[in-house]
Amino acid sequence: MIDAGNTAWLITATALVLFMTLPGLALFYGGLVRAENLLSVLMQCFAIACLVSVAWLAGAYSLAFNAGGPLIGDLGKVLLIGVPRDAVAPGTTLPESVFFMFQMTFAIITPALIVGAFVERMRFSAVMLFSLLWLLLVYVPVAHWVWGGGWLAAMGVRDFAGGLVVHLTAGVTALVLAILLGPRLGFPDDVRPPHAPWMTLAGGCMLWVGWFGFNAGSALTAGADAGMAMTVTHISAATATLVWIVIEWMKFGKPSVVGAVTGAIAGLASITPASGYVGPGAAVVIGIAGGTVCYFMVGVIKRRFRIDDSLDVFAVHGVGGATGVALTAVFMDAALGGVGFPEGGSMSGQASIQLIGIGATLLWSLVVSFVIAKVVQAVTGLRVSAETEEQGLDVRLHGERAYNM
Amino acid sequence: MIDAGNTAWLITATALVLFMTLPGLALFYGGLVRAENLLSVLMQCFAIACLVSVAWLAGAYSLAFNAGGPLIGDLGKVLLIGVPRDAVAPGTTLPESVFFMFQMTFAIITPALIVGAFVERMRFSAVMLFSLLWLLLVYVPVAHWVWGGGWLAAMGVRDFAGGLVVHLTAGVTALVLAILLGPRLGFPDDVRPPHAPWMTLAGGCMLWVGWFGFNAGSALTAGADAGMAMTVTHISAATATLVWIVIEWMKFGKPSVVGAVTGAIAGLASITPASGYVGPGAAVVIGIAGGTVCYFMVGVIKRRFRIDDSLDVFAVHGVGGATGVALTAVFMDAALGGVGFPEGGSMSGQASIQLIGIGATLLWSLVVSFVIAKVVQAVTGLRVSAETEEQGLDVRLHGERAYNM
Amino acid sequence: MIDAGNTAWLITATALVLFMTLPGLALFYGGLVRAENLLSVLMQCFAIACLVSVAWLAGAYSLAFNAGGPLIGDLGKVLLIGVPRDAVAPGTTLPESVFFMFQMTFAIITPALIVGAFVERMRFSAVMLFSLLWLLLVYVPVAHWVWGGGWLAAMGVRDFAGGLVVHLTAGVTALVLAILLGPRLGFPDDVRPPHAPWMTLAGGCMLWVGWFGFNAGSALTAGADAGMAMTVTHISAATATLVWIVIEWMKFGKPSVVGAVTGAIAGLASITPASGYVGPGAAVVIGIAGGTVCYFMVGVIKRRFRIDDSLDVFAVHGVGGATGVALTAVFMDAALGGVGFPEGGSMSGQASIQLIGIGATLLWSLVVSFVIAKVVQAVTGLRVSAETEEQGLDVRLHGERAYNM
Amino acid sequence: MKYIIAVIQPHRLEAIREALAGIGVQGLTVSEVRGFGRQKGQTEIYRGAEYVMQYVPKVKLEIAVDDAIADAVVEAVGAAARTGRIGDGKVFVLDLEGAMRVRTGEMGADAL
Amino acid sequence: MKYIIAVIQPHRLEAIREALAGIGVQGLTVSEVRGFGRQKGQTEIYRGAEYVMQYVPKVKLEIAVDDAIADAVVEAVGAAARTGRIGDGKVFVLDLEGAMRVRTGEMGADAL
Amino acid sequence: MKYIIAVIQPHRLEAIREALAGIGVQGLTVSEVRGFGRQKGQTEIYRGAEYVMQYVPKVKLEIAVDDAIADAVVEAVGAAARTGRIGDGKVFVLDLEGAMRVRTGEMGADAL
Ligand SMILES: Nc1ncnc2c1ncn2[C@@H]1O[C@H](COP(=O)(O)OP(=O)(O)O)[C@@H](O)[C@H]1O
Ligand SMILES: Nc1ncnc2c1ncn2[C@@H]1O[C@H](COP(=O)(O)OP(=O)(O)O)[C@@H](O)[C@H]1O
Ligand SMILES: Nc1ncnc2c1ncn2[C@@H]1O[C@H](COP(=O)(O)OP(=O)(O)O)[C@@H](O)[C@H]1O
Repeated sequence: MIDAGNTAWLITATALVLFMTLPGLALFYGGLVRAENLLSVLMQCFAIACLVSVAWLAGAYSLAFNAGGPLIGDLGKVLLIGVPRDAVAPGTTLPESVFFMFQMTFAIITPALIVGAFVERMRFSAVMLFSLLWLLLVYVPVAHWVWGGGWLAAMGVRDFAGGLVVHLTAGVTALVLAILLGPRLGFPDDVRPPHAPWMTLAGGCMLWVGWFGFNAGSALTAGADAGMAMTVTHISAATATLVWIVIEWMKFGKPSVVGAVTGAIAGLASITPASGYVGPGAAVVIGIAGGTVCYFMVGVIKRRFRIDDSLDVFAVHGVGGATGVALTAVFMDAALGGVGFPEGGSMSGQASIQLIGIGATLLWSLVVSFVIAKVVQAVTGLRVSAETEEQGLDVRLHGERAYNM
Repeated sequence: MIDAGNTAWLITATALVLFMTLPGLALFYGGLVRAENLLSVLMQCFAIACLVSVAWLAGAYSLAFNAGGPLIGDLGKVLLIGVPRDAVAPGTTLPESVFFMFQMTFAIITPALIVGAFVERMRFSAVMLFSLLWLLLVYVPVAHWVWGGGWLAAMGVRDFAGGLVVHLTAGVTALVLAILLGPRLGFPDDVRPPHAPWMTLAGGCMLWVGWFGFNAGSALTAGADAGMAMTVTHISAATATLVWIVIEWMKFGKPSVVGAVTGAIAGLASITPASGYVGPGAAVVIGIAGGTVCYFMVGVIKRRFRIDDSLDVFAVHGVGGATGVALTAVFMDAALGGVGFPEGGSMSGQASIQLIGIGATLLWSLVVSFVIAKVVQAVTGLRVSAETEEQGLDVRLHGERAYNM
Repeated sequence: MIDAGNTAWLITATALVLFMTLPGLALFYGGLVRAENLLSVLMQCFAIACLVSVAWLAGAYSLAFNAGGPLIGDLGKVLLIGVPRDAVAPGTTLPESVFFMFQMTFAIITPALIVGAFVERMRFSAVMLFSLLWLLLVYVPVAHWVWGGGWLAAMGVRDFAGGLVVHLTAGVTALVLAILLGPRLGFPDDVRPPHAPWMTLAGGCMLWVGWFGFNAGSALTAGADAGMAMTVTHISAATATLVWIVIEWMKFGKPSVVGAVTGAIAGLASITPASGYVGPGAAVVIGIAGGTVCYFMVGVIKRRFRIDDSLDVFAVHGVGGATGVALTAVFMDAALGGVGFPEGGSMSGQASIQLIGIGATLLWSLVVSFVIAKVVQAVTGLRVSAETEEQGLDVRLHGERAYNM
Repeated sequence: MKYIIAVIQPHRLEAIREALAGIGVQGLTVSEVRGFGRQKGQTEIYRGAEYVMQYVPKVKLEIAVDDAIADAVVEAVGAAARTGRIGDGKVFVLDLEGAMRVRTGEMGADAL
Repeated sequence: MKYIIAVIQPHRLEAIREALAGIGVQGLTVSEVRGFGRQKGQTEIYRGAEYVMQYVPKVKLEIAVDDAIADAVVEAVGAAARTGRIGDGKVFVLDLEGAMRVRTGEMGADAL
Repeated sequence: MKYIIAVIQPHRLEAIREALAGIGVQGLTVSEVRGFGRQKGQTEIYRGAEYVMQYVPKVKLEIAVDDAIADAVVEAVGAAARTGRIGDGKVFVLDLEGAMRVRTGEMGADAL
């Protein structure tokens, strides 16, 4: 039976998660690139959102969430045909149309997150083709494993709002693409600084607010679970931000806006998988852990390994998400203010399940996104010409300039 | 009896629809004009919102929605006097204050949409006077006809969220004003390109997200109808965006941000009247139809007829809205996944009703807005001096500059 | 017992109020400063939000809202320890986690409002330290007095959403800091105009929309009270905006965007304390009163007394909030469309209670924030070097520039 | 050769460029500048405080030309830039000793 | 006549303009430039990566003056621009062969 | 002394600066300009309407140098700026009568 209160919250949560991508993530990323590439980033996020939406209706939703086996769902709900207008989503008090849309917004933001790895140099056609294949071959299966009744779910893995499904898949793929594409011209010494940190902060704030829909919405009800998910989400973000500020203050004497907002995102990504299972105290610890680990991983990837994962998708989302998935096994312990382990479960037992989840997701994302990238390379080519890269993608690929003053 | 769930959703929907205008539409339009006119556009949207709000309380709401005859309501609820705090809106489970506010946000955005026709050259006093008269003489009557129990409602016209009341009235009026005002200096060859496409995209995203409140809110409940309305709204927007991208890619080899977001708005306007009556498959078709027709109408108005409807209000909203109203007669057919025709109704029957609705709204908007424009011209004059137009309205009319770097 | 509808609305309201600060207020303030100080303002708002959030969990919430005496609460809910996941907030139908978060967003925006007083010249370390002490020593006690069952509540003071707790405390403190810090270099004749009025409008719109969560959320239910609170909030904002536009039009012949949006904020601050107790007619009067009084107070403080309360926090929030608190005693009268006075109450009686509330809040904020400022001055120093002030805080304190074109 | 610098009203730019094309000027360089002179700037008012803009937005043209057409260029710019209002701007003529076209290395008048 | 070009610290602009007004300079043209020289730019740090800004924001003044006051102008600019810190800037003097006031067509010194 | 003005392709700036450092140029001043010449600007298309950008973004360098190295500087700039494509830009040489370092008041070549 449909509950109006829960439905009211989930419709709102859906709007909030869409808002995370459009315009939240688009502006967050857009502020970090050169002014000559701003529109290309916005365009990638916007077009990916549209492409995924249509694909979601055309079958992706059905493959991820409709019955099927341990590995993949079936095609029973292609185009939502056969789903009556007032159908109730199985196991919820929501109209299926709302559940369909809520899940769609997750499927939209995940490939959009990957944009951060290849900004300023990837062909638009390649972005479109890659994102579509990636949705079907990486996102959909992993979503089915974890949330669609697949093998990881059966095993009891805990990923409340997408540490595995969203952040780890995106993060790993980002690393693969960054390596295959190669660095931007001039990387690492001669790349231009973020052209509009103010825009990055504005987008980051929208991500934060929208994240309430992401995590608290994942409760699928408007009650205590949603309330606590919102609470731990916010606390983790705030804590990780302070961590990042403190580190920069100590290291450089100058805490930065870009750093602070990056810390917030790290804290949000880290708490995401845990947000339905842990308490406020744990949120502080997870925020500290996520903030610290992500901070140092940025340096490791960019400066130690010299991989131009341009906007640090792996270091922030991949690492943060995995950290959260692992720590969930610890802090879901009732003794630590969590919801407690399932009947007969234990911390060590849950920990190994969580690690299997991380390993499987990591491996699958790595291999499949590598293969997809190679295919796309063969079909459209991955990278724009050096001249286009110099002049900027906006004018060359989209015939526009972001600023015509 | 008031239902908390439905009320929760409608309060949220009201906030979302207000967000569409402030700042969504303001930024969407603002990015498309010269930097020297940005503030004038923001000011017009902002001031119109305030003026309409007060007028709505002062009597417009009552005239549109309180009893009365087939043509217009009465003055029984002027200033909401006599409406107790806890009054329930007739035929709903909502407090009347919420219904009053939700409808107000529609009355705000409609005249604000018209701004796109006269940017960069209309006097601020004329904008204010025109908008007020237009609200009372065009919006209020049409709203009463369609939603307030007027003659079109009695006839059985279907306009779920405002294809007639919002988009067609605004679109037709835009055309009238564009013709009476005349084109901007230098139109068509020497007008300046959009000064901030990034801002247009940001505003467009806010419009999209807010549109969930617009269409799904129009269900007035938080249930399956709202859920499906949200779904078809999103699908139509995504489809129309892809259509626009594909057309530009084929024609120019360069899909643009401004094009993509314009496509989204076209898809949203087109699905608006149908959003409560059709299914997801229909949304794809409506998105394709709306996207394509609007794309070509922009060229017809601007380049064929050389009418400077500067931001394409008629081509996108007028044409899109009318297209959706017409297609509603087709896709509400239960056989096509719609809600089905009323007792004894048929597609042809519904089609003629819908066409009468389009004809009546078009004619009324055309004639009355022409008369209002003439009156305003006599009272305040319509257009700024050439010198003001050259220097930009911001400094000359508002004593400010949008960018003081 | 938890009600899903009310919870759905309050979770949404929490997101809306957070959105007011991040990014609403940050952008509203950011647009008013020099381009070289934009990031410092965003950083102050963002970092304050994080610091307050952690402090709120660490004890501030408990001290403000948990039992205790007439002056201050107790420490029973430090870290929310001992609060079960599904605890219901006393006297509500909401999960305590939601009430905790909703109140947190108020505690976040209040010190963030004060930022407007010291922009472009205060040390970041001083901002952090001051905000933390101020939260604990000013905000928490006053919140307890008025909303936490303290002595003002016992006395029957009416402050629905924070005329005293939020706007008056912030406004008075702003004045104290502005005086102690001294004016910006070049004030009043040589300060630079707002660098991005468009950004101020965008942020102001977000504040307006978010304010629905602020005032209508304070009903703690999704019903007629929330609906009417939303209505009067919107009407007051719209009216005050028109007042400001008319005054500027008459005085300068040029109504400005910055003026219009400032008027809106004045109207919103003024209606805040009254929003749960008055009707729409009263909202018009309060909007006119708030708009007019605040307009002239800006001149009095800045030009008559030459106090550089840079972004007019006292004139707009302090004065507006106090005006609203006072007028509440008038317009809560049932005869004037209000909820009526409590058993045995009267307008004069309520008026004196309201005035005591204003006096006590004003005095406490004044004295305590003066002391805190002196302490902070001793510990970190308040003001940056003249050279830093000339070059701008962004590069010198945060190692960034807002615009790298 | 001469190096001609003109400071003009922004909205006259196109007219001037066309006039110059008319007399065979192939290229020029444009930049945004702020001018201070007899013409006073607009007043901006924010929250009741007046800000008199000391500077007026202008456009600066730099045109390297052969001596032969120098006077004609000054004439043409003047004519096309003139509106008769205060603030129409100035034209300055400097001596140009050398010029090179980067692409080809051509020197002197051929480089223009 | 002389064409004087000065590259200065942005925050000295007003002081210089007043100084020039003092000695009868009626107009000048200002533009934003980036300077490279002994003074090094600020370092910006984004996500741990350092960006040394090679260039320092400067303001460029262009002042056409009559020979009679040329030296006085150079003096005045120097005095008003000087803070003693590296990066104070330069003043350059070029010969100015001709000048025209667009509005009136006046030529030579009268045009200034 | 000479006052050398170069209009170049923006992305060549760093290469040129390094080349100049190589031959002992200590400082220069950079500004963003728009160029008009043989090279045509990009076309932008908004909602089906084409906007041909008449102007191409360029960077302008101003370099005051001692006579001794003037030719070398012109050479160096030319070499470093050259890509062989239309739009590579120009180098102009003007005579520089005087120079002053604001900080020290030094005059002439010492000021550079
Ligand atoms: N002596 C000067 N040197 C350089 N530029 C000048 C000089 N005098 C005026 N200008 C430029 O010419 C512009 C127009 O001059 P102004 O005195 O305002 O009007 P007009 O030239 O019509 O008398 C000024 O804004 C300034 O940019
Ligand atoms: N040879 C030069 N030609 C043109 N401009 C120069 C030259 N040398 C310096 N400048 C300008 O003067 C500014 C100040 O020079 P700099 O060497 O940094 O300090 P200082 O003049 O105090 O020694 C530089 O930023 C640059 O804009
Ligand atoms: N006569 C001129 N005076 C000043 N600047 C010029 C002149 N001719 C060209 N330029 C500048 O040089 C740039 C390159 O010139 P252009 O004719 O496009 O290519 P090329 O120099 O390779 O022939 C132009 O964009 C313009 O900025």
